[in-house]
Amino acid sequence: MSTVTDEGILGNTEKHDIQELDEVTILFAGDSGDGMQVTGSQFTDASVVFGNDISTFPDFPAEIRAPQGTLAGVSAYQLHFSNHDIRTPGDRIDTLVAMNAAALKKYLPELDKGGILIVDKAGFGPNELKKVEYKSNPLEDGTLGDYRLVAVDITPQTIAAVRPAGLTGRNAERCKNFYTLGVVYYLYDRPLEPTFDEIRKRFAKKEPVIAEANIAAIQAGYNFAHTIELFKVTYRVKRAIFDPGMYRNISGNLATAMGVAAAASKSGRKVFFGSYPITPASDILHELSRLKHFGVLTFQAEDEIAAVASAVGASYGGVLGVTCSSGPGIALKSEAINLAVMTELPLVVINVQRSGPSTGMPTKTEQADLLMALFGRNSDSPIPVIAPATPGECFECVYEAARIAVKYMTPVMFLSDGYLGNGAEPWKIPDPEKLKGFDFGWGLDPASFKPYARNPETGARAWPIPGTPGLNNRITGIEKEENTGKISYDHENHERMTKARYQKVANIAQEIPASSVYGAQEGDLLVLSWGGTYGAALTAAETVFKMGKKIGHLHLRWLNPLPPDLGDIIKRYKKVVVPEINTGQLAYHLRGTFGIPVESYGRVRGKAFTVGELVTLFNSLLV
Amino acid sequence: MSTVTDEGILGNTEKHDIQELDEVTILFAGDSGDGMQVTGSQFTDASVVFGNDISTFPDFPAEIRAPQGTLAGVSAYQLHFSNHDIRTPGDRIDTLVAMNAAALKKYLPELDKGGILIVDKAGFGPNELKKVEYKSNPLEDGTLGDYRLVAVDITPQTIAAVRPAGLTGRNAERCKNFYTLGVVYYLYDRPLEPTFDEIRKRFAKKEPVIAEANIAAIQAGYNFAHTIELFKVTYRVKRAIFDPGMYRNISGNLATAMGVAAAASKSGRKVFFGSYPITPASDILHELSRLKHFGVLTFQAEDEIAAVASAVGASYGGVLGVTCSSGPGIALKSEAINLAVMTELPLVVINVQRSGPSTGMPTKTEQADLLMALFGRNSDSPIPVIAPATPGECFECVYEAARIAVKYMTPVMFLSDGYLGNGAEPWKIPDPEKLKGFDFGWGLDPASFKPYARNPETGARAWPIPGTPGLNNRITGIEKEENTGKISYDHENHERMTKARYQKVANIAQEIPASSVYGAQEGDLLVLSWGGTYGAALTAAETVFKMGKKIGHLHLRWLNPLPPDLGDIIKRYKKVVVPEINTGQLAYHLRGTFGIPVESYGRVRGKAFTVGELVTLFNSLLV
Amino acid sequence: MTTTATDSPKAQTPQDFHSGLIVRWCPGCGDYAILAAVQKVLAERGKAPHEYTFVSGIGCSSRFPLYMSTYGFHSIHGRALAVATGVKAANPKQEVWVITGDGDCLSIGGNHFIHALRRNQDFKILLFNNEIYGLTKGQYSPTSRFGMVNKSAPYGTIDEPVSPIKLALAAGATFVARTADNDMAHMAETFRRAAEHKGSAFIEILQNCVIFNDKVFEEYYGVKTRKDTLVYLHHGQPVLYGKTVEKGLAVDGFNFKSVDASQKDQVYVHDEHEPTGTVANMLAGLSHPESPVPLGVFRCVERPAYHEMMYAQVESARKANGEPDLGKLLKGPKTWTVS
Amino acid sequence: MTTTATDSPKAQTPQDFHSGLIVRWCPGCGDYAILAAVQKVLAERGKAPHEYTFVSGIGCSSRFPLYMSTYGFHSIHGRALAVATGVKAANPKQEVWVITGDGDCLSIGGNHFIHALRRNQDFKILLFNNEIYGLTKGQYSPTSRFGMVNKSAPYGTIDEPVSPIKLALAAGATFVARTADNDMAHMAETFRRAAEHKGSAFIEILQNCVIFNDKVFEEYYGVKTRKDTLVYLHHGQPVLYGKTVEKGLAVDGFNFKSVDASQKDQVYVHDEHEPTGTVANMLAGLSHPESPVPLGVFRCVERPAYHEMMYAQVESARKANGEPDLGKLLKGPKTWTVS
Ligand SMILES: Cc1ncc(C[n+]2csc(CCOP(=O)(O)OP(=O)(O)O)c2C)c(N)n1
Ligand SMILES: Cc1ncc(C[n+]2csc(CCOP(=O)(O)OP(=O)(O)O)c2C)c(N)n1
Ligand code: SF4
Ligand code: SF4
Ligand SMILES: [Mg+2]
Ligand SMILES: [Mg+2]
Repeated sequence: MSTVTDEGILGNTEKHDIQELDEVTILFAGDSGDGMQVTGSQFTDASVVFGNDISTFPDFPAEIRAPQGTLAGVSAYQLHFSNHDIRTPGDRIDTLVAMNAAALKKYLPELDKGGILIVDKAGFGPNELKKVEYKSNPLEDGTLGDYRLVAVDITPQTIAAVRPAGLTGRNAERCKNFYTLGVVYYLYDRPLEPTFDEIRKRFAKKEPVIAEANIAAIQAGYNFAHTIELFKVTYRVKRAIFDPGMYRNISGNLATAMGVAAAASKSGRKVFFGSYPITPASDILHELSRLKHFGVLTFQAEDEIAAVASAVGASYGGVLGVTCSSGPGIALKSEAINLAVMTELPLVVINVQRSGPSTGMPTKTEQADLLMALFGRNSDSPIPVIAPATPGECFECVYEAARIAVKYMTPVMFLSDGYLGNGAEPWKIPDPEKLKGFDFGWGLDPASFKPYARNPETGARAWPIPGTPGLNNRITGIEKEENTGKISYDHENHERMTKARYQKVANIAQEIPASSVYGAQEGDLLVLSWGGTYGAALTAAETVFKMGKKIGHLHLRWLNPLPPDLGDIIKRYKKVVVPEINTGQLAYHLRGTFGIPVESYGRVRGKAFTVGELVTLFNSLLV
Repeated sequence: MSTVTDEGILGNTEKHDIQELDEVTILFAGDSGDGMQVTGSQFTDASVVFGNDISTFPDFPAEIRAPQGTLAGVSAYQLHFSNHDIRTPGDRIDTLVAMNAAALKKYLPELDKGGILIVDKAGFGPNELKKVEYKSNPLEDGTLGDYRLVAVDITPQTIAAVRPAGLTGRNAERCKNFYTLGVVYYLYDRPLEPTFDEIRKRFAKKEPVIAEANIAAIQAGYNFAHTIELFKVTYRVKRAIFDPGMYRNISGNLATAMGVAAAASKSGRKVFFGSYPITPASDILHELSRLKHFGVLTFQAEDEIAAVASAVGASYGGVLGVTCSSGPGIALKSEAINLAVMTELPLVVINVQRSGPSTGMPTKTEQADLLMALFGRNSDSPIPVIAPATPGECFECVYEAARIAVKYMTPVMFLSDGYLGNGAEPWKIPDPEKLKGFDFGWGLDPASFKPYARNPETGARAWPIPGTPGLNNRITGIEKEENTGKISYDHENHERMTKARYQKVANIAQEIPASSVYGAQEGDLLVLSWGGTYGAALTAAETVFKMGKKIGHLHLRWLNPLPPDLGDIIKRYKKVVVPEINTGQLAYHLRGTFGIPVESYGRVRGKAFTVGELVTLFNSLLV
Repeated sequence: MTTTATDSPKAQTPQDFHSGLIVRWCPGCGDYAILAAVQKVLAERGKAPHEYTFVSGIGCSSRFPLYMSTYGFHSIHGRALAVATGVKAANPKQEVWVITGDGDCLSIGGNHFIHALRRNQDFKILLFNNEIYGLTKGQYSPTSRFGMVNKSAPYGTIDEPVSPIKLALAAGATFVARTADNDMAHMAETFRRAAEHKGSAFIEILQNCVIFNDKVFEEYYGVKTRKDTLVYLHHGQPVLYGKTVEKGLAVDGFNFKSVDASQKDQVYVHDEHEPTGTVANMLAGLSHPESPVPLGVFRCVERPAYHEMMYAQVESARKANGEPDLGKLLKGPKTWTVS
Repeated sequence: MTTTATDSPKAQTPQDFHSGLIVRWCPGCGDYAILAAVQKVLAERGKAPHEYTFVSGIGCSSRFPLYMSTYGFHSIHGRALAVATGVKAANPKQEVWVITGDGDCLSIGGNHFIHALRRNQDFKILLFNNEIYGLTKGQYSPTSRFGMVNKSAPYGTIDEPVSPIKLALAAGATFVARTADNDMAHMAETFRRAAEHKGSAFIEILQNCVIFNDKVFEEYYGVKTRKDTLVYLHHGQPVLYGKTVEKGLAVDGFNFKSVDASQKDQVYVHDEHEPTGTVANMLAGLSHPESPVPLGVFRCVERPAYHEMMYAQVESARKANGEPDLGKLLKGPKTWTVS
C-alpha cells in the first residue's frame, strides 16, 4: 500500500506516467451541501465536449436537507465515460471521491479493489466518524489497504486558494468541490479551459467574485495534484466514435419536456399540460412552465385528479391534453383516464415511475407500474403503453405518444422512470423537420358529421373543436350508440363498442416497425427488455453473444400493442427471459398474451441492473 | 291461434286442465310506476314458501323515473322457479306479463314461441304505441300469432275491484299490479293466503285501506281468470328437494351487509364501514346503517378516497376497516388501498362490479374489474381477491374476506357484481355458532413488540391498538426496515420486504380447501368459472357431461391466491375454457400465472350468460 | 350526444337550444324549470348554440348538457369544474357553463369547487341544490339538514350541513347568487347577470326533488308565504320584504335584524361590491325561520379571469423569448459536433 | 416507527415525547420550533404518549409524527384528515392530532378539510403554512402569494391565494386560531387552548421554510417590527397593539380600522363566541401591510363532536333493537323450513 499525504507519496519518488483506458467510472460523493452534483456535471460536460461517450446517474438523498454528515445526507453523482459506445452509468467504481466519512461508508463497497480513493481529510473529524459509527478513523487504521488512498486537506487548501479572489469563511469553503474537480481533472488529464469558460459564462456578470474563486479553486487543485505528484499514474480516455452530427448532453425528464413542446409546435394545436408536483416527475412541469411560448399551457392543479380531468377537458376543447405524475399520482388519475378511454379523447399520461408500493422510496427507481398502466382502470379499458429505453429516447417516445393519441383518439401511457428521468447521456440532436407530422381533422364535415363514426384505417372517431358551427356534440362517460354517440344500454351495442375500443388500440400495431433482434436470430435464449433496462440488457447480451452463445436481444418500446412479429420471434428460441426492475410484470404480460412459458428475472432494489449480474444470469440460463 | 278476450276464449269452450311442469320462467314487465318489482317479489315469496327452488333477477331502468311509456322506463322482474335445483333466472321466458307497449317491445324477443303473453290493454293506447314506434297495435295486427296472447282490461277491472275498499283514481289504478298477480297466481295454481297475510302484516296498521284494496285486487284477478276460464291449461310446479334446514330468500347485497355485520359481532372488534353511495353498491351502505347495534360504525364519506382512507385509519385504530363501491369508485380508492398494502393493515374492499369502462352502464352487470383488483395500484402490490358465486354466498365470502384480512393483516378485495347483488335465491340460513372465529392478538407483548415482526405461520405483522401502553408505534407508506418498521431506503431491505408482502398473500393458499371438480376428473375440457357465472357454467357443464362428454367444471372462489392444486388439475384436460362477463380477464390471469394456453369465452353485453349459449360453446369445443 | 343539423348562427328561440333528446327527469322535478330558464336566457342573448360548452359531472342534474344543443361534456362524478378548466383553457372563446349538484359540487367535487373559484375561472356555475343525492336514490348530501332521516341515515344525519354561499365567498368567488326553481323570472334575471359576469359566477339554485326530498324548501320559498320568508337583493336598493313590503333588514352589530320598512335610514342598502365580503357573508348566514332567506346577487366584484392571465403569460413569454424555435430549443445551451 | 421502551404512564418531560428518530428537517426550518412547542405542551398536560395518535399526510411537515413517541400514522398526501376520521371513530378515547401542510391540507386535501370541520371531528389540526411545497422542492401552494416566482411558476403565480382561516370558518369550524413558529410562548398557549377544545381545533401556524420560501412572513412577524404589524386576540379583552400598546382595532362599517388606544369605547373587545362568525371572518380579512395581522383564537364555539353523535346513535340503536342477535338477523322477516 502507498499512503499519500500532502507531502507527496511517502518513500517513493518515481515519476508518474500516463496510461490509456477504454472506460472509467467515477463516483463523486459528499454531503448534500458539498455540491457534488455540480462537480459531477462539470466533469460530464468536460468529457462530452472532449468527445467521450458518457452515462451518468445522480443519487440524491430523500430529504431536502438531511442532517449534515449522516448517511441519509449523502449526495452522489456517478459518471461513466469511455472511448466506445456505453449505455449504463457503470457497474463498479474505479475512482471514488468521498468528501466525508458518510460518503465513504456508503459507497466504499462499490469501489473496485485497487481503485483510487480521494478523500477530504476535513470530512473525517471525530464528529463525522461518530455520525456514521466509525470506531476509528479509516484513513489511519489501515482498513483501506486494498485501495489507492489519496487523502488531501481539501478544505484548508481551498480556503487558501480562493482568499485572493476575496472569498472567506463558509463561502470560501463552498469552493472545495471545484478544488476537488481540479484534482480529478489532473488525474484524468482533462483540459481546464472549457470549464473556465463555462464558469465565466454563468457567473461573470452576476457574481464575478464567485467565478474567479471557482476558477482559482480548480486551478489550485490541478496544480497541487501536479506539483506534488499526487498520483503515480494518471489516465487518459480517448474520444469515442459517434455517428456524425450535433450532440448535447440530456436527461430523460428534460427530453420528455422537450418532446411535449415539440408535439405542441409540430401539431399546430396547443398542448395543455395539467400536473401536480411529485418526485421524480416534477422537473417536467418545471421545464414546460418555461416553454409557454411553444404553445404549452401549463396548469398546476390542486390535485392529480384535477390535473388529469382538466387535461381531458382540454382535449375535448381541441388541444392535446397531457398529464404527468409518478406511481401514487397515476393511481389517483385512473378513473379520469378511463373517461378519456370511454369518450375516446386524446390524452398523454406521463408516468415517471418510482419505487413503491404506496409512497415507497420516492427517490429510488423502479419499473413496476406496467400492469397498472395496462389494467389499472375499472372494466375492460384498453390503453396503448410506450416506454423509452434511454434518457434521450424520452424525446421521441413522448412525441410518438402524442402523435398516436391524436391519430387514434385514445389516451397513451408513457412509462419513464427515475433512472431515465434523472440519468443523462449524450444525445444526437434530431432535426425538427424530420419529425413525423400529426394526423387529424378527419370526419369534420357538418353535413355528415357523427361524433362516434370511425375512421376505417385507424378506428378513431373524429376530433371536433367546440365553437365550430354544425359540429355541436355532447359526449359522456356512459356507454353510447355506435356512430351517433347517443346514450345506449343496448346489450349488443355495448359489446360492439367494447370491441371497437380494443380494435382501435390493436390497430396501433401498424405503426410499429418490424422488430430487429440483436445477436442470434434464433437459438437458445431470447432476452426481452423494456424501458430503462435496455442498456444493461443489451450490453450483457452483447458480451454473452460475443462469447459465442446463441443469445438474442430484443427491446420492446411498445408494451401495448406488442409488436405484431413478437409472437413468431419468441417461437425461435428455446428460452425467453425478461430482466426487469419489478417482480416480473412484463413476463406475466407476455405469458398472459401468448400462453407460453417466459422466464422472469425481477429485482426490486430501487436501482438499475448491473451488466455483470445480467451476464451471469444469461450464462446460467444457457447451461 | 287462440286469442283471449274478456269474454273468454273465443270459439272454444273445452274445460281447462292442470299440467305438471319442472320449471317455469315468468317475466313481469311494465312502466317504472307500475309496481312490477312488488308483483315479482310477491310471487317469489309465494313460491319459496310453497317450496320451489327459485332464482330471480330485477332489471331496473337507469333513470330514477324515465319518461312514462318509453323503453327506457321499463322496469322488469324475472323469476325462475322449479321443482329441482336451479342456479339462474332462466334463459328464455315461458310467460311474459307486459303492462304496456314498451314492456312488450323490450321483452317479446325473449318469450318462447308458444309462450303465454299477458297484457293490460290499457297500456296499448295510441300514445303508448307511438312512444315505442309501433305503427299498428300488435294486439290486433296479428303479429303476436306465435304466442298465446291473453289481453285483459286490467286497469278498469282493478279500479272496479278496489272501489268497495274506498280507493279511487290514481290510487285505485296503482293496485293493478296486484290484480295481475292474482291472474298469474291462478295460472300457476298458487295459494293466495300467504300473500294476503303478508299484505295485512305490512299495511294493516298504517294503511288498512291499501291492504284491503290490494287483497281485493288479487282476489279479483284470480276470480276473473278462474270464472271466465282465461287459460285453457293452468300449471303446477311441485316442491323442490332442498337439504333440510331453515331457509330464507336473500339478495347478494343484503347477504353482503349481513356478512359484514357478522364479522363485527364474531370478531368482537367493531367494523368501521366507510362508503360513498354508488349504483349498484349503495344498498349495502343502507342495510349496514340499520345495523349499528351489531357494532358497525357506518360513515358516509365526502368521496371514495375519504371512504377508504377513513377505513384504513380505522384499521390502524384497532377496528376492522371496510369500504364499498363499484368500478369507478374502486379506481379512485386504489392509492389508499395501496397504503394498507404497504403499512400492512387489514381492510375489506367490496366491489359490486358494474358495466364499464368509466360510467358505462351503471345498472347493468359485468365482472370486468378482476385485473384492476389484481393490478390496479402503483408498483408491486399484492392483494388477495375473493368472489362469491351466488347471492347467498356473498355472506360467507365477505365474512371470509374479513377473517383473512385480519389474520394476514392485508387488504382483501371482494368482487361481487350487479347480477349477484340484486339477484335473489333461497338461502339456507347458516348457524352463527359454526362461523370460523377470528385470529389476531399475536405479537403484542410490550417487551418484545416489533411493529413489523412477522408471524411465522401467516407472515402477518401484529395488530396493536392505539392507547395500549408500551405498543406505541408509528407507521408510514414509505418503505420500512424489517421488524423495526423504521424508514429504510436500503436496496436489499426493499427487496426482502417486497417478497415478504408477496409471501404473506401466497400463504393464504393454506386456507383454501382442496378443489372439487364436477364431472370428468380428467379428459377433454375443463370449464373454469368465477363469480356470478357459476350457475350458468355449472348447469351447462352438467348438461354436456350428462350427454356423456369428458367435461369437468371447477369454480374458483379465490382469484388470488389461486387454489394450490389448480396447476395440476388444469394439466389433466386437453382444453381449458373460461366463460366470463368481460373480455377474458381470468383467462389472461391463468395464462399469465401458468404460462399455458387457456381459451377464453368473454361476452360483454351487460347481462349474465344463458345456460343455452354455454352448452353450445362447450359442445363446440368438444368436437 | 347527436349533432343538431340546424345550428342557426343566431339562435332565436329556446327550442334552438334543445338537443332533441327526450328529457328524462321525474315528472315534477325542479330541473325542468331550470332547463327552460337557461334556454330562455340563452335565446335572448343571441349567441349561437355552438358558442357555448356545457360541462357537468354525474347526477340527475348533470344530465342537463345532454338536453342542450350546444357543445357539452357529461363527465364523471365531481369533476365538472376540473374538466371545465381544461375546456376553457383550450378554447377561451367558448362560453363555459357548469352544471352540478350538491353532491357533485360539494361532496366529491368540493376541492375543485374551492380552487376554481379562487382562480376566478370564467365559468357560469349552476348548483342544483336539492339537498339530496337524487340519482343514487336518496342518500343525504353535504347540504342535507342536520337530523334528516334518509336511506343512508335511518337514525338521522349527524353531519352539520355546509352553506354553499359561505363556502363560495370564503374561496374568493367574484359573483355569488341564489335563486329558486319555482321562480322563472328570478332565475332568468340571475342567469342573465351571471352570463354577463367575467370570471366565476356561482349560483345556488334551490331545486325541488319530488321523489327523495319533496317540498324541502316549501316552508320558505312556497309561493303563498314567500313574500314574508324570502328577501330579494338588488344592488343599490334598500333590502325590503313582506306582503306589503312593510319590512326591511337592518344591520345590528354583526348580524341583520328585521325592522319596519318606514325606518329608511336604518334599512340596509345592498352593495354587491362591498370590498371585504363581510356583508355578503352576513347575508349568507340568514336562514329560515329566524329570518327571511335572501335570494339574488350576494356579491359581485371584478378580478382578472384565469384564462386571461394564463394567455397573457403565454404572450409575454412569446415577447420575451421571441418566436418559438424548436431547433434552438433542442440544441440547448451546450452542443458539440462529431464529423 | 419504533416503540419507545419507556412509556411512563405520566410523561413529565418533552423528551418523553420524542421517538428517538433523528429529526431530518433543514437546519433553521420552522418545523423544529413547532415540534418543541408541541412536546412542551404535551409534557405539561400529563397524559402519557400512548394516549395520543398523531396523523399526517405527506410533506416536510408531515414527517412530524415520526418524531413523536406517541402512536402515529404518516399516511399519504392529502388524506391525513380522512385517515384521522377512522382513527378517532375506531378509538374515541385517543386524542388525535393532525399535522398537515398548506399543500397537504388545502391543495390535494382541501375536500377532506371542509368536511372534517363541518362534522366537527375531534382533532387538533396543525397546519404548517410555509406558503410553498417544501418536500417537492419549491412549487407554489394554495397559500403562495399572487405573482410569486417559483419552480413551477417562473413567470409568477396567477392563482389568488386562499385564506385557511376564512375557509375553516366557512366550513363551520368550532375553533380557529393562528400562531407563528417564531413565538414559542404563543404557540404553546395556542396549542394548550386547542387541546382543551372538544371538536375540531384548527390552527394555522406561520412556518418559515428557509430553503424555498425564506423570510416570507418576516415583514410582519419579524421580532423587531411585530409589535406594530401583528395584533394578538384575547377573549374579552380590547384588541390593542403597537410598541407602546398605543393602537387598537375598532369596527368601521364592515371592516376594522386602527384607532388610538385611548378611545376605549371604540376599541373592539374580542368575543371568540360571537354567534354569527362575522367578526372572526372580518378579522381573517385583515392583512399586511394595510393592517396588523391577527394572531390568537379567532373563534371558539361549542358543538357536539362527530364521534359523540356517532356513538350516541350506536347506543340508541342498541336500545331500540335490543342486544344484537346474529341468528335473528340472519333469519330476517320471513323463513321456511325444509325437513
Ligand atoms: C366516482 C363516482 N362515485 C359515485 C357515483 C354515484 N353517484 C352518481 S350521482 C351521485 C350523487 C348525485 O347527487 P347530486 O350531485 O346532488 O345530484 P342530483 O342527482 O341530486 O341532481 C352519486 C353518489 C358515481 N357515479 N361515480
Ligand atoms: C398523491 C401524491 N401526490 C403528490 C405527491 C408529492 N408531494 C409530496 S409532499 C407534496 C407537497 C408538500 O407541500 P406541503 O403540504 O405544503 O408540505 P411542506 O413540505 O411544505 O411541509 C407533494 C406535492 C405525493 N407524495 N403523493
Ligand atoms: S330523483 Fe329527484 S332530482 Fe332526480 S330527477 Fe327525480 S325528482 Fe329530479
Ligand atoms: S424544505 Fe423548507 S419546510 Fe422542508 S424541511 Fe427544509 S426548510 Fe423545512
Ligand atoms: Mg342533489
Ligand atoms: Mg408547505
